[in-house]
Amino acid sequence: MTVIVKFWSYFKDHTGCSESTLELPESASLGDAHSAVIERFPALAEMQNSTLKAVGVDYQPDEFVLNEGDEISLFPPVQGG
Amino acid sequence: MTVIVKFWSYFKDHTGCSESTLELPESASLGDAHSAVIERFPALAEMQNSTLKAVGVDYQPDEFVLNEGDEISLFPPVQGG
Amino acid sequence: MKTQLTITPEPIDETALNAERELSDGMGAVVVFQGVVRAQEGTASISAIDYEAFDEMACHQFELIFEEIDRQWPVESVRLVHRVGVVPVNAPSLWVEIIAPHRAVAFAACQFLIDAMKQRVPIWKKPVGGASSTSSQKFST
Amino acid sequence: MKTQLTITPEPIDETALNAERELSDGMGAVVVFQGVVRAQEGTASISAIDYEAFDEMACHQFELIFEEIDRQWPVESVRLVHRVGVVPVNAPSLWVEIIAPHRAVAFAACQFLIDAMKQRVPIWKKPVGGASSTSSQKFST
Repeated sequence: MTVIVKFWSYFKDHTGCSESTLELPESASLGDAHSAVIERFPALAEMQNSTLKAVGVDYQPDEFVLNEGDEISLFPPVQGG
Repeated sequence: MTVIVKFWSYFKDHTGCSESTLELPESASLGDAHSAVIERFPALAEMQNSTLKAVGVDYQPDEFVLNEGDEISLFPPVQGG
Repeated sequence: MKTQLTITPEPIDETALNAERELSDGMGAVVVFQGVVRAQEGTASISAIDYEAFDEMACHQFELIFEEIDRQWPVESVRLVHRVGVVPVNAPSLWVEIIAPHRAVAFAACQFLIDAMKQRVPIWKKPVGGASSTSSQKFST
Repeated sequence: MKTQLTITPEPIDETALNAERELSDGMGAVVVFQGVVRAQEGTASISAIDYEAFDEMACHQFELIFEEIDRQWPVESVRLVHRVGVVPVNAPSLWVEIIAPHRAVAFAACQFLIDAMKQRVPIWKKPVGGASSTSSQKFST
């Protein structure tokens, strides 16, 4: 299945893009997607533990099972205010 | 010695005046003054324990020793805001 | 620490107060609190509150509180306006502004100031236009 | 509970926001917090902060926080404006207003909102015009 991955803040600088697509096996999890992203963009490995992950507009845990077409967002800790 | 006593808020309604003078023996305390006021205005007896006392613009304890001409203020709990 | 204290019978002019705000470039937090007269005071419906202040002592007590804030927190500015006389329902009787480098300091100092005021500053309230359940009973019999 | 949420590149218009304030006659407390851009960000001197938001998710996360406030406290109204894009030093990036019957509720809800925002709402900062001690060393050698 294909999912979309969006990068925010300085993650865009590390990947050189704001959006990418990922091919994943059926019933892959958000954690699987994160691993696949790090394989493609090794610069994100360093921030692996502090990376926040959302599907659509909601935060989700690594166990979250993805569906075809899901929009994943990966970003560093937020800093509003 | 003579001291001035000012009443504030509903204490004025209970005494019927906003200011009164008091004759006290030398080195009388603020507590002595309060007792003398209650003798003259018995309606204030009920509020004796919740009465706030100041000399000039500072709160003072009952032990505070008065001087000729001191301005005492007696009032109920404050309610600013 | 800059301080500005006003006890006044005039309505609180929020727009003018905001226009006069000054903050240096190290300041990150502005907290403004307004206390507003409510239509219920205890069990009574009221139309206003008549505030009485012992002005001289109130100013002195506010200054003491400001000094405590200055000792406890790195606050740049405190401004406070307390209205006296008749303040109608829905109008502010109190306006307080704290400017500080950080949010936590601004909130802590603002709450400390209001708490201390309510314990020490000689200002009193008298409800106006009240129809308490007790007094309306007087008219219903 | 009434809510109003604005994420905008426009400067925050405090006068207009104050003019639009509505409070019912049971409300006794208005707390307004403004977060202002400071000239120092860590060790760097900056001239502005460039805020980036994931708008759709930021709005959703703010709404979730508003719902939590509504469940926890009797707040009548929450209004929040977060500016995005380049916000110069000394200008507010955040304006929050809480209207509640009582002071304690207004302060608690306001602080909860800001704390929750800083944990969950996807907005990020990038310093602008920074001369950090590191980068200035580059030019001094």
